[in-house]
Amino acid sequence: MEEQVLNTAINEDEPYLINMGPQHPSTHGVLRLVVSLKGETVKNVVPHIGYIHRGIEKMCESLTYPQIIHLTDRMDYLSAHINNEAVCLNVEKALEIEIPERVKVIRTIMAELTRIQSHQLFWASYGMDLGGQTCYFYGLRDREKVLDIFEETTGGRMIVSYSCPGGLMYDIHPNFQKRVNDFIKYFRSILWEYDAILTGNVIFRERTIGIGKLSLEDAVSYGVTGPSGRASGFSCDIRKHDPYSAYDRVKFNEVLFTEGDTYHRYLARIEEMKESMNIIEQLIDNIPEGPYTVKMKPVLKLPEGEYFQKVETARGELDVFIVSDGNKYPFRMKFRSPNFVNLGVLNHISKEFKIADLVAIAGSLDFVIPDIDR
Amino acid sequence: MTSEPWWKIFYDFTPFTKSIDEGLRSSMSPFWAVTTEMVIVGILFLLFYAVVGLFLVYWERKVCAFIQNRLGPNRIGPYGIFQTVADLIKLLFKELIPIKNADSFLFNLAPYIVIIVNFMVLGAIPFGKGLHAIDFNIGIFYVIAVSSMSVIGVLLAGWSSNSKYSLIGAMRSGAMIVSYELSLGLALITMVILAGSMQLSVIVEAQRTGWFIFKGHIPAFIAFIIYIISGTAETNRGPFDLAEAESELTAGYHTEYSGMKFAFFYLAEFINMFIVASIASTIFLGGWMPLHIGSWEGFNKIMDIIPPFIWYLGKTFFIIYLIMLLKWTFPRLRIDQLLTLEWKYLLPINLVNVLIMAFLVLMGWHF
Amino acid sequence: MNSVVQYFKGIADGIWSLLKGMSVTNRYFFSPGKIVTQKYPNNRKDLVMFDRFKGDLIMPHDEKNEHKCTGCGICQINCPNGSIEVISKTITTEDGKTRKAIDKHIYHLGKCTFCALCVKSCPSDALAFSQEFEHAVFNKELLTKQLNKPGSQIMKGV
Amino acid sequence: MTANQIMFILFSVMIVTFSILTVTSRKILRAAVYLLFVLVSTSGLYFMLNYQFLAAIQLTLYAGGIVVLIIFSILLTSHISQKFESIEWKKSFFTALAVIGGAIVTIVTILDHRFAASKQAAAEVNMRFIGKSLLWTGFEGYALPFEVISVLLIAAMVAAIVIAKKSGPSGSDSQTLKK
Repeated sequence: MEEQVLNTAINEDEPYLINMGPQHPSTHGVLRLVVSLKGETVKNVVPHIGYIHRGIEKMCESLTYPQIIHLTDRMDYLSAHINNEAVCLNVEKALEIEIPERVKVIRTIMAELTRIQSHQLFWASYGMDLGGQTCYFYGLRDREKVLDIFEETTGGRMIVSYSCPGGLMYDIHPNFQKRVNDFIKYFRSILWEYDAILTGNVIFRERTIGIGKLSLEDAVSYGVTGPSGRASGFSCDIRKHDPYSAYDRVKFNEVLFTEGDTYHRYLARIEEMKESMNIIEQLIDNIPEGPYTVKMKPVLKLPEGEYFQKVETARGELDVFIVSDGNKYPFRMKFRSPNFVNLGVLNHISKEFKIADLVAIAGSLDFVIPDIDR
Repeated sequence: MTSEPWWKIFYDFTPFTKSIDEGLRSSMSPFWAVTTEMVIVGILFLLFYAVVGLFLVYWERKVCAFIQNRLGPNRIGPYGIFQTVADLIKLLFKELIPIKNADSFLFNLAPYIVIIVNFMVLGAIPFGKGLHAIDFNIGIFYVIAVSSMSVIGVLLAGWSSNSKYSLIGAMRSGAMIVSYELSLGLALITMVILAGSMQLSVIVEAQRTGWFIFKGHIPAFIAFIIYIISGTAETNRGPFDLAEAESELTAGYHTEYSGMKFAFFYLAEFINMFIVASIASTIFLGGWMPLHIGSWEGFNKIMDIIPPFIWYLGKTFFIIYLIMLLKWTFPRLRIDQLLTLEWKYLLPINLVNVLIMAFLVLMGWHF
Repeated sequence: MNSVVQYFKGIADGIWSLLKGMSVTNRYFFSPGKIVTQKYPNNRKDLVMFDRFKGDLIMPHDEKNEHKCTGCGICQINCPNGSIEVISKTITTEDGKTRKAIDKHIYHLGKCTFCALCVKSCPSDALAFSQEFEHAVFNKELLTKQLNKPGSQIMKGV
Repeated sequence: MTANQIMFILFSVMIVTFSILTVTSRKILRAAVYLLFVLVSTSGLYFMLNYQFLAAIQLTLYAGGIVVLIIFSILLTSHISQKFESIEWKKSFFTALAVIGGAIVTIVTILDHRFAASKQAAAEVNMRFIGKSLLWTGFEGYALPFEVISVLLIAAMVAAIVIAKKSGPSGSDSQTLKK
């Protein structure tokens, strides 16, 4: 660095650039945010992505449909089961297979459990983003119980690979219903602690209320879905509007707020955990009897054409688009991942806030970086 | 030492220290006697510093582990008590990474400023009856004066490492400490009004009949809370750890430090906490005075059995636990909220509190 | 006047919310029974994994050192990562017929993503997952394993 | 040589050395740090005089207050790679001349004065006395100077605000006061 002489004035318009990431505690992965600051005020945020790009869409073109499932686990690893389900539903729709009721119900329960554990991790890491490190351990402590349920039934904790075209890999474990019931009872009894430590805390409320407001118009035009979009009043719940699996037979409320600030994005997730528990409670005690999978052909070949399926992951709308040329491999596979789209709004809503707010806003959008990069 | 049993020393160190002083003065010239005493006191403080620092790091890790339903360090030694010693040895052997383009003189100087300031304050704290290195007649004022310098080390560290995160951390820390110094001082002044003296030994002695937090009832309690809050802020801890805000600035002002230089900052933070807690226990909770309740003679006798420095350590560690509980419960404040808290809430309350306390003392309404 | 009331109400509410949070953490500090840490390397003996846990791909052998693998290679085809290699040989049975059998069933643990397609697709149930989860080794080559034991033979009737 | 003399020499040498370094250093933050050392050593001298109140004031106001503010403003305005220009020889020559002249005048004056040693033992200054005389309005009270100085302080603050508020060359408003 060449030495400057003191009497040369510092250019005030020159932005103070800070690289948050690729390795940074608050980006939850290898996201790089190039932040322009003025003092501590954020002027511009440019996300740089691609540090964990694995080319999942391209890899899918050389894999058969059952083999694709295990790759989708690794996109949004916190909604692994829902991603599996999305591909399975699409393939089943293309092949026009009727899926047993049992499979539909089990998939729904598993999807809601996935949503709960994802939001628990959100709660945990959001507390840590704001500096309350104890939240992280309480959140993970409760999440372990869900992961145990997954492990017992599917053999995997995060990477479940439980759905397959035509049904499920295995039947549920005999302990499954008891464990889920126990978990819901336990989690209902412990949720007040979440409120006592974080939701009601005056520092937390000061840090989040009114920060990073996203208006309904912007949410729609940027395509922000999931709890982040619903906190702005964007009614975008696929489970409600375009029900798949067993969502058409359960009663639940779509969590909607109108404020659209960081606090309500957080609150939307807390409320969704409660709704998910309601859904599970409606289904868990009357899982219909029947086969857990349909007998499929050894090699699946989708008829030539284009197939589309959307599901609601824990972070928003996941769309799976398959172009098939009649072969056993897809000709083109496209995922519209919710995190990638949600990331686009970050710059818009974090301008003119402090750098500490940027962390709060980015945390409230709840990114999973492998899903952004795929 | 006279005919008294040896364990009496734990109740009153005055004869012990006096006999050492007299022995030294009689055997050598005053110059060498003073020098020897200084060296002894210096070595004792160094030892104390290291032991307390290491123990506090261990204690912090255990407290946060228990709060978070974890076990904490449990591998080295029984209950992991030697874990921090092992960590220290590791840090000693670690490479000190030289920073290119850093101002190396200031970069190396910064940890020492923090440590030296720590030592200067420690010297003025009464640890027990007769365990008191310097007893200034302006004791509290001296403590405030010296501890206000520790921010310089932080500022230098942040600026000289030539890192953007460090610079932001240092600036936050500067703004924070400069403003919280005010309410810290005012909270102490409230108690000075009640005590009528700034000398720490006199303040402790004045609490023989009752601790100031009980004597001065409501204003003293408010002052205590304000002191704990601003003391936590002063030490860059707890919900006020903006200067090293992990999720925002990676490690704030000591991002670029490594090895032992980092350990200095780390230890200094814990010793700072110890200092804040011991000042609080001296001024609000009676220092090394046992708990006495009015005319309960039997109860007071039992309380007297516990040696004074145990009382002192007990009170200090109670306050340290309180400060740790704050840190491990609350999310971090934002910089503007931090300043709002100080200027909009703590300072006005504090000023009114000083007036109320003065009025109480004037009317003789305290106990 | 209203703003003054607001000011003090804000302080009271704030302190109350902080105390609520502190009571939770304080309660946990004084209840060591709630500690969830598992002392992992010490509890190896009584650590029970779930029976479906996908730890390590194995080929179960019975006491006569016989397995069920016919060497058909369906697992190899189904594996998305190429972590299975089936090397077959032709053997002559006692009655003089020649038939195909496995020479080596090679499994690359380092490539495996535990999707369980091999186990599910195996027509003769020759593969299974063990509950072993301590995979760490110092040498990458050790991650390549041969699943059929040396000298093992195919079970009768498979 | 007594302990006091050793300490006095130590402090004096520190004050002189760091004063010179303060004005000769080409890096602005280093200059500020040298200034800090000068001020701390001065307070050490006060402690030696047993004038603890003044020493503590020196530490709070100068070391803890003013130097912190100076460092803080340096942090905000200058970059680590910046250095002062080296001074022309003419400038430094005349400066040295002025300094040496001033020093000679001072030393001559000091040597000229006969310092009578006091017979009284060094006494610690009573805090109550300081407090009372600061608020005393009568003879030997400092209430009036105290208030006058605070008026000066207010004037300085107003001036600072006015300067800060002054619009820049392009006529744009100040950014510090506007959100």
